Amino acid sequence: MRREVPLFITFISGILLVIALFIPHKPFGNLEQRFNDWYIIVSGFTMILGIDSLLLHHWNNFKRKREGWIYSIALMLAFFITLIWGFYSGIKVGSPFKPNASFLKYFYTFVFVPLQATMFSLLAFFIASAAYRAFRARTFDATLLLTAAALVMLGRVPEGNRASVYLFGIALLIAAIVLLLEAKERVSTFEKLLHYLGAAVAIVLIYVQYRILPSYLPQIADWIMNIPQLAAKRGIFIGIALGGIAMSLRIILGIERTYLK
Amino acid sequence: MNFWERLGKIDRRIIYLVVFLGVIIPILLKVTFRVEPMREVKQAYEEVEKLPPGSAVMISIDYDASSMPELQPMLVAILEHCFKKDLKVIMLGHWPLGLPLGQIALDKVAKKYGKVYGKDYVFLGFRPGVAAVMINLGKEIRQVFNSDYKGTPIDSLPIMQNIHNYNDIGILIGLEAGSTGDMWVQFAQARYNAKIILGATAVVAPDLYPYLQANQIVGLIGGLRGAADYESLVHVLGPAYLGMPAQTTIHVLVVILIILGNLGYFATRRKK
Amino acid sequence: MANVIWTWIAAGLTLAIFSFLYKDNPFYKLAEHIYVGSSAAFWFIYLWYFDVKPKLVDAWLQNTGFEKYILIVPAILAVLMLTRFIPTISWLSRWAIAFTVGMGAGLGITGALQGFLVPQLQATLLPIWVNVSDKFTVNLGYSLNNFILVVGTIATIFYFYFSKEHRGGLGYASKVGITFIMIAFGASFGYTVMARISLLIGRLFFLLHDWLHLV
Amino acid sequence: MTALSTVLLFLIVQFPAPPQNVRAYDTPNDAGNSITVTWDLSPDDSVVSRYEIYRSKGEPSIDSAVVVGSVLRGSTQFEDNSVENNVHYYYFVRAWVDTLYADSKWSAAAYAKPQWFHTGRKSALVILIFFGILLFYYLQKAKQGAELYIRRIAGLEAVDEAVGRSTEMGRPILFILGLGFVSDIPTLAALAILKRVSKKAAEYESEVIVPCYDPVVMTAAQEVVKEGYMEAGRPDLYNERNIYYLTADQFGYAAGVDGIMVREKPGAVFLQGLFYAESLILAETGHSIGAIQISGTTAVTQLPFFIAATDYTLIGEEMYAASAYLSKDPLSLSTIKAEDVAKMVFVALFVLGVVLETLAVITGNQSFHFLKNWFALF
Repeated sequence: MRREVPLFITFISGILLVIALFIPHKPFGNLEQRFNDWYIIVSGFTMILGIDSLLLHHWNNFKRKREGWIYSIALMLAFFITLIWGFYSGIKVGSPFKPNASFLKYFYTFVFVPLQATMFSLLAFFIASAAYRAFRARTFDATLLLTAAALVMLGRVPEGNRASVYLFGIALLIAAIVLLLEAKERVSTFEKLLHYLGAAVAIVLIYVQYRILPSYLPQIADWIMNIPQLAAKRGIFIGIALGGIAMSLRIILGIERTYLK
Repeated sequence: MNFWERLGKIDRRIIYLVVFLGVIIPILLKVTFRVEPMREVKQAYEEVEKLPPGSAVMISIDYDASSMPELQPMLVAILEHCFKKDLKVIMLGHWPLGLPLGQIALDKVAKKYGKVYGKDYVFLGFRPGVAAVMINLGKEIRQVFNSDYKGTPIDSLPIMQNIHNYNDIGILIGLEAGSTGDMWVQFAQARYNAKIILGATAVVAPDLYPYLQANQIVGLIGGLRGAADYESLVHVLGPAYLGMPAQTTIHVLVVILIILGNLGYFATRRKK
Repeated sequence: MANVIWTWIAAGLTLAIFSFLYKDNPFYKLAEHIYVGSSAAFWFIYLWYFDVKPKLVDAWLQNTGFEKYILIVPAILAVLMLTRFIPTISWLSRWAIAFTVGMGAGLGITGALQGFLVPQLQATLLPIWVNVSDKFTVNLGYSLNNFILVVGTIATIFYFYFSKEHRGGLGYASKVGITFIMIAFGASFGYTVMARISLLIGRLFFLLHDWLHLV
Repeated sequence: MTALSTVLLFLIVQFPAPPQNVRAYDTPNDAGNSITVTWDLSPDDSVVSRYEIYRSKGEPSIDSAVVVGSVLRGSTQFEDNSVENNVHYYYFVRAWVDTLYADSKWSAAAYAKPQWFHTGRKSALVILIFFGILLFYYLQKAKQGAELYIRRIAGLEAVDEAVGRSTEMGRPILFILGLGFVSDIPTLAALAILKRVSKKAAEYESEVIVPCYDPVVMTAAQEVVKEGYMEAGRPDLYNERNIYYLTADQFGYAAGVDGIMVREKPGAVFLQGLFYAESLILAETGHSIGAIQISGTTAVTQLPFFIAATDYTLIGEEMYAASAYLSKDPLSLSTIKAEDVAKMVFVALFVLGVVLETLAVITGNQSFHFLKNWFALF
């Protein structure tokens, strides 16, 4: 019973939705919407479990005076103040989400939004540090990755095309020097030749980019986004779709039941 | 570790500092780029500019906090323009969580120009049912909003005295983060011939260009760049206009950091 | 006046979050705990007013007949979920989880078929010979673009071939695939930078303008 | 300006020409209660402001006609979703120019009815049936004991190593399930990885911390971790309080998890499931504390950040293969084989489709579009 009933429920709810895709007639036509509504109701109630878990965690921190228990008090206070404020506003003006509700006017605008927006804006710092650390020309593919990133980045901002000429010029010059230096250390003539060739290409590219980038950089950036980027994305999407169908079938058929044991 | 190798191991805090300064210095120094405003933004600006003083402008807040970086500067620039021109502002919105953002901007810019609530501007708030609200506004505003957001009957507000529907409104400006803009065109323009300007996030704007080409809207302000253009036209040094040089600075700095990192990487590799 | 105080609070919270960039510190800890606590309550209230109330309470009051009584099903599922509070019958909550998982699996299939597979397939069936307007002359640019698009998509699919070792022809194809994937990731990374910087500009402008009145 | 002068000119000269050829028919592939009306544009469409659609029930009578909708100029279609099933309706369309209008002729009678099969989804059904057959074929083969190979996936090979290393350092393991719900397939795939991680952790007597964004995911994660500890024979070590809910706010969750990272200093961080913009906030903080990080998601927009900031990344479908890969369960593996065969069929379809489309361009023969058209959704 404990194992079979859940498997059966999973099977039925999954298979019904698949059938509903092909049948517009009632009651299948709006089944997806109905199930979604049900899910929202269920998850709304489950929120009580979540809140219980969060508050208990911090209540224990406080009771056992674990490190940082003082912050646990702050968390619980913040929780209850917000909760009471919200429902008080709701009772007073009908809903806490009306513009004249003090909840929306003060709590949402001056506490919630700043916290959210600031946390979100940390990404500006992290995206820079991640780019610096990870974009190293270790392999051919890695070099393509960082070149594509730099081209698209500069292609999107005003004056980016003018700056790009210097930046790519310097980068290519460095590449040429590195290749020449490393050519000396290679033993096989073929590898040596390859390095010299690479350096020569880099120097030619300095001139080429000097002629092309100032006027065509935004178009180049667009092309990278619209052609190679799109191609890879499509391939990944198709894989995800097939993998998702297989995974879903495994679940519906009860082969995959990690979540139930 | 020599100098070259050290380039590959810059502490992340130094990078954070570089980013921080790269944004804050251009803003503080008020560096600006002379960028020709896009035509559709200029068009929007000129439509507002053409209105005689005392005309009413209706602004709709159809976004919330997640689209704030793009649309809030737009709203502030538009409000500055309206109050500078002594236009009356009627604000409402279709996204309940965005309304406080509209209200804050309205109150602040109004205060700057010494405008009086109820006489020079009014905040109507939100009513559920997007299409129904738009259609009924075309018949009689009082059918939808019999009172403002505080519950004051709008008949007692001098600003609303001769305003009954879209015919009494010079321009309707919608700030859009979703599909509400399409509905403004469909219900306010097509049915009642309301004159509409739309401001939208960079994601939404491309969907609205067809309306501009069909003359169903008289102006379009798209994305941060559009906001920057409007700010420059109104001569407001806002976050979008002042932010553009900061954008370029950071993008260039990130590329420089990548180059430095690679220098460090090659120096370390050669040592090995 | 009230707004000034509130602006100071907002600025204080903003700076407290930024301070995390240097290192973890009491200001960040306080802001973080306030954020977690208050947002947990915020979304609880939100869920009540925008989801549970309209979809269960209001729906129950407004509907009649089938549409009304069918709501007993989600209500029972919700109660089953809450059996986790009582250890002896907490296993009943798996019934409710089973429903959500089954629903997810069903949507996983329909979504993948309709939203991904068919449209993506259709969009990739492209001619690799495109004429210049209506003359029978190849438009090299467009033709090449279509060719790259098709080759890139196919090569990427090969990278995700699991049941064979990546050697020989398959190995070569999957290498081309990974090259495309890397270019895509680089481009997509670069594309996002601008949006992220504008978030920071928004925040710093708040501090400089609304709070400090420097700009 | 030209539009306005045209209108003015127009008003002096004549009324607009009416829309023509109005047709009404049951909206296909729906649950009934809907009739689609189409028409040809008025020849004066360029000055028309809007088209109004009128409906009359039972007989084409102007007296009983009601407006059921209006659309912008240039539109030639309207769906009337307010009709009863199996009742005859007649329609006409009115073109408005300023205050003048012109009416079309009445359409023929139409009535709405629900359909039992969605003909627009034929191609999806064929793909599904084909995939189902493949799956059953390979399931049967697996049951008969056929050997199934799966290629090395570096990110999954590293799972055990990461848990081991974290234990050696005497630090806990942090498993972040992202913003998905239990109804999201990536979250279920992530739970399968969580099970493996918790089993290994139990063997090494390590702690697993799982902060959650969604309470339903939290309950499922508790079940999964408990099961992992049981399988390792150490149910005594399981602590439900290590799997807790934080908040259902995207960045609140990120702030909370960041706090956990810098304070608990986990030796291994798993970022598995659905992620949005917060992905990089989490991954960079994880990197700054020196944890070994294994990420995986199907959110393609976030993959570049995981690739840049974490040690191993499961790209898209690799994540879905995880449960089969880790368990080496023959039934699961057989579904992977079915996926692969399906992929090859799609590649063949691509090649065929590209050849056909190219032929269509070169020969100018439109019938070569049949494959592409077959896949078109409507």
